[in-house]
Amino acid sequence: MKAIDYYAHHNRLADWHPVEKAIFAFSHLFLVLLLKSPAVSAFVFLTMSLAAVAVAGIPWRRYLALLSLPLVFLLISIVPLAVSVAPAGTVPASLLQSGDIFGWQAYIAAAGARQAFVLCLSAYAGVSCMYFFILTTPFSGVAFALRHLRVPQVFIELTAVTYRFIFVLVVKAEETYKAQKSRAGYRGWRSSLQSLSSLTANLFIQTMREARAVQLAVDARGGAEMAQRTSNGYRLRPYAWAAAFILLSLSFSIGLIF
Amino acid sequence: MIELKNVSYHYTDGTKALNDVSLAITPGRKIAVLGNNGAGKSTLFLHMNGLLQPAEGQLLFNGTPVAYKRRQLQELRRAVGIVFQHPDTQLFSPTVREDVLYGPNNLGWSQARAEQAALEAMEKTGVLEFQYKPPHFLSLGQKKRAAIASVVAMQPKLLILDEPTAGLDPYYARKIMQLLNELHNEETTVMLSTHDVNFAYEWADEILILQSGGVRAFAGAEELFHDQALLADCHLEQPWMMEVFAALQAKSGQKIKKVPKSKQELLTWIEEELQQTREMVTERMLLK
Amino acid sequence: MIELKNVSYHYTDGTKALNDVSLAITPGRKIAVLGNNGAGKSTLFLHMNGLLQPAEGQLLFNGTPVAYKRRQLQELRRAVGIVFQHPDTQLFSPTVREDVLYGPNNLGWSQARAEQAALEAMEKTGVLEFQYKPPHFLSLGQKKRAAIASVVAMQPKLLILDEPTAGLDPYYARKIMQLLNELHNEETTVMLSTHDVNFAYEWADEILILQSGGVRAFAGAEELFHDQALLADCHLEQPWMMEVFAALQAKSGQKIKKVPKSKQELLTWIEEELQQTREMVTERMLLK
Amino acid sequence: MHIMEGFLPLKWAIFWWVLVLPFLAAGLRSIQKTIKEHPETKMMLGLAGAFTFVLSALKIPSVTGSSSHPTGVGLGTVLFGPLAMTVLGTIVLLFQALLLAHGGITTLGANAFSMAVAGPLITYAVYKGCRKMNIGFTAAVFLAAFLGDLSTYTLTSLQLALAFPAEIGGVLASFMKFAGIFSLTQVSLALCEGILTVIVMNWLLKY
Repeated sequence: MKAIDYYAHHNRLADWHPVEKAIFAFSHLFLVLLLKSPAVSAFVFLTMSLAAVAVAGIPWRRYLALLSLPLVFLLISIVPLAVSVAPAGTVPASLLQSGDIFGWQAYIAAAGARQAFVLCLSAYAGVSCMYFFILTTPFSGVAFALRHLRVPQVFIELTAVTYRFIFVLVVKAEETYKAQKSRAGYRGWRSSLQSLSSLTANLFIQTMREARAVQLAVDARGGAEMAQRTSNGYRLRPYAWAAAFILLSLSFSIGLIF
Repeated sequence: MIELKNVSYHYTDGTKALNDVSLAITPGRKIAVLGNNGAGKSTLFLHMNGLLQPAEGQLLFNGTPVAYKRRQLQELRRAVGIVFQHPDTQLFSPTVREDVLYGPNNLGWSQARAEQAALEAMEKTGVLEFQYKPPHFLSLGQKKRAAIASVVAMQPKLLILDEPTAGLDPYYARKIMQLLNELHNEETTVMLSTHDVNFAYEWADEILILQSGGVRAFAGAEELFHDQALLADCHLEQPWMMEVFAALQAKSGQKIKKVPKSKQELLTWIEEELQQTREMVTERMLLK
Repeated sequence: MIELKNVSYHYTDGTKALNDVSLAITPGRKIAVLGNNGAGKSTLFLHMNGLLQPAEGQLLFNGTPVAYKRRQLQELRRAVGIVFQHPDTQLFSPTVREDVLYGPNNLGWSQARAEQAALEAMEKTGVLEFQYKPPHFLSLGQKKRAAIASVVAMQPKLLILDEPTAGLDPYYARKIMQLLNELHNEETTVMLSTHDVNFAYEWADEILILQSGGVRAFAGAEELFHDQALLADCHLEQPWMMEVFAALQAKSGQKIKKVPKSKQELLTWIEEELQQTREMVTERMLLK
Repeated sequence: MHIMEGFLPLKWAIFWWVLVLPFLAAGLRSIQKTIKEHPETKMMLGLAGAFTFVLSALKIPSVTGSSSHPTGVGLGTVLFGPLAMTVLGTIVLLFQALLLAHGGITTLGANAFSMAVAGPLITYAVYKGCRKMNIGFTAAVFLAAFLGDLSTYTLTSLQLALAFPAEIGGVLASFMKFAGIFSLTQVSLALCEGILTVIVMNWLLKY
């Protein structure tokens, strides 16, 4: 969590216009979902990964480690897609692999395998688009983009407060965890569940106190709307738009050719 | 500027947090508030800009009693700024800059004026370089300065700080000290709470001692710290400088000069004395 | 008892939090750890009971290298107790009593033994009277003592405290001091971090100075605080007692006696000197 | 377990977004009303969102030995109410995508529907129902958290099955496959989350 937030603030594109980055990333994402072409997916995946690693300067080891995060989800969701189950005898002919269990047949059909393959590619292409955006855009940029999308003010304000205090509360949770660990906690299932419950309950109580203290600080400074009239110093870059457009057209043409 | 008249305040459980406090704060002063944990310092501060409303007594702002109406409170809160002890609760925006802008924006100033005030506050406190960062990337010392900036941006006439140097290492504590000296001027009163009598003695012109919710003493620093009985009663120590100086004076047998205000002054005084004694010793030898 | 050999540790972003630290802690000592915020004090402490595992180098516990296996860690954490700085995150049970029992229960002691250990710890630290209260209702001074109790209940041989007096008024700070002196004995080493050089000088036998993740100095308090170059380099001040004493000694021209360890000792010394000077003055007058 | 970015076909991603928006709007409206009357609830809710996020980022020890993340939906609903949880849950999902790369942006609609809309509503309904039937507090909290958690994953399976029906047997067969595989890990996790929620609530009641 801290890693992604850290890179979002410390990369070469951090102070670029967030709407530019959003349009670049999400136009490609929509294209991938729309075309479902393996060639486009592969191209977009490479484009986005290069943009994140080579252009924004995210260390490639980190980037690879992040790519492994959705792997568990992908594996357990791909298996049911690739593997079909049917009563023996009703199975179509184009099998890659099959086995019998109690008169039922589990098999990998060519169609299923292909669907799984296409899905894996497009999912990772989608992930790379999202990664480019979250790794290059700090939260204040995300809030800026949300404001452009006309998302209700309350929602953005709540999001801002949530963002700020995630990091305050995480520190508190970590401190409690360390204190418990150093008093020989978390040794076995029961003790772990007990310790974790204490941590959660204590964190909740601290959250409520914190909320009261923050409210005082807000009121002390005139406490009204968190009116956002601040100019963030973002500027648009025509050449960035041009590059984004060219890449998108390239992806689209690849989709037309293959 | 701000005056409390016979103010009392009770917590919901009935304990008295403030007990018949009367107090007047005028511009241009440096006041240190001393008192044990639970003596009522924070409760007093929260009364000063109308965050708490007294159960009995009243608060006067520029001579008029505060009626706790929206408009008047707005003005009061602009004039009296509070920097809370924990910067994490004080900084509630995603970036330092947004936090510093929060106060000025609430005052209904024009965009340009608000930005100008924020810029000045960030310059004074030296937080400009990390203005676009979220508070969780800052060190404690930086957070404290950012918290001060976000209050200073409202250009208060009375700046209240709750233990501004707590938890800081001596290097950063000294930096905060310098900053407070810069923020203090003829129009602005700086008031802070601390547990460090030595620091209070060195920095403040006046000392306010609270004890069990009441004002125990409010006087010039030197006068107050000479009152041994008072200090003992409040579980406070005399600043070591005064104690050592008193012992030395008794030794040298001279009349009371100005008591030194800082370690440097004391050491210089010793140096001068040294000169005298050396001369005395030489004289004695010659006489022998 | 505990030994670190060339221990280094990096944060995930690559900055070195500890840099080639070697250190041996034997029983029965009083060690104060000094160093600016971010010098690596907390990281060092977390290595001492195996909460963090060194990236390079190793930790020895009673002479054997720690392999970070369950059983050994259990023993290590029993022997090395850490009292963290913020009691609010450290006290996580509904009542003080349950919190003090948490450690002993985790050690797999019998119910009777755990209760006995908790009782002793609560007696020593003076938290018995509010043992059935939820920690959140206590004053800061009480919370700090409860936090110490919950670690002392595990009867550690090395008791580590992260800024035990931070935020406390002088009265409570003195109480914690007394408590630490009681907890220290021939078998138990007490080690604490602080920003207060005067307190470190008065309380500790040995001083460990950390700077940018490395051990800058580890020596007897007096010796170390005489090293002006070292102190300046670490942004530390000399304890005022030593400074004043040095100035006075230069003045009296006498040979170095034992440097006073407390304000009381210094004042007594001045008193004695005073006697001598008076005699000198009288002598001079007589000679005249 | 959230559906990852890029996994849902475009039409289904849009479908769930459209379905979730009215609930989100209703939640926001109720929050806005509360804030108008009690301005101090804004900070409270923001911190509640942060709390729920941190809760969902903790690893809970599972009976099977592996550890996984709780949804935090059960506890959040009991503490803050189902309508507020719709908004808070969506914010939490947004940050899980932004800060943990968990879930996604186009799939946020689908994930929000299962975790921030259905989960809290079922939790709330189970809890109220249990209390009406005079079932004890502990049992009611456990059932509410357990079933709320389970329903979230059941719904996720359904969402995947709808998007990817099996060649033979269609949506139903596909649903059985997804639910079957997910249940391997999720049933024990839901049990643990139920127990956790009970202990936390009892802790808080003591306090």
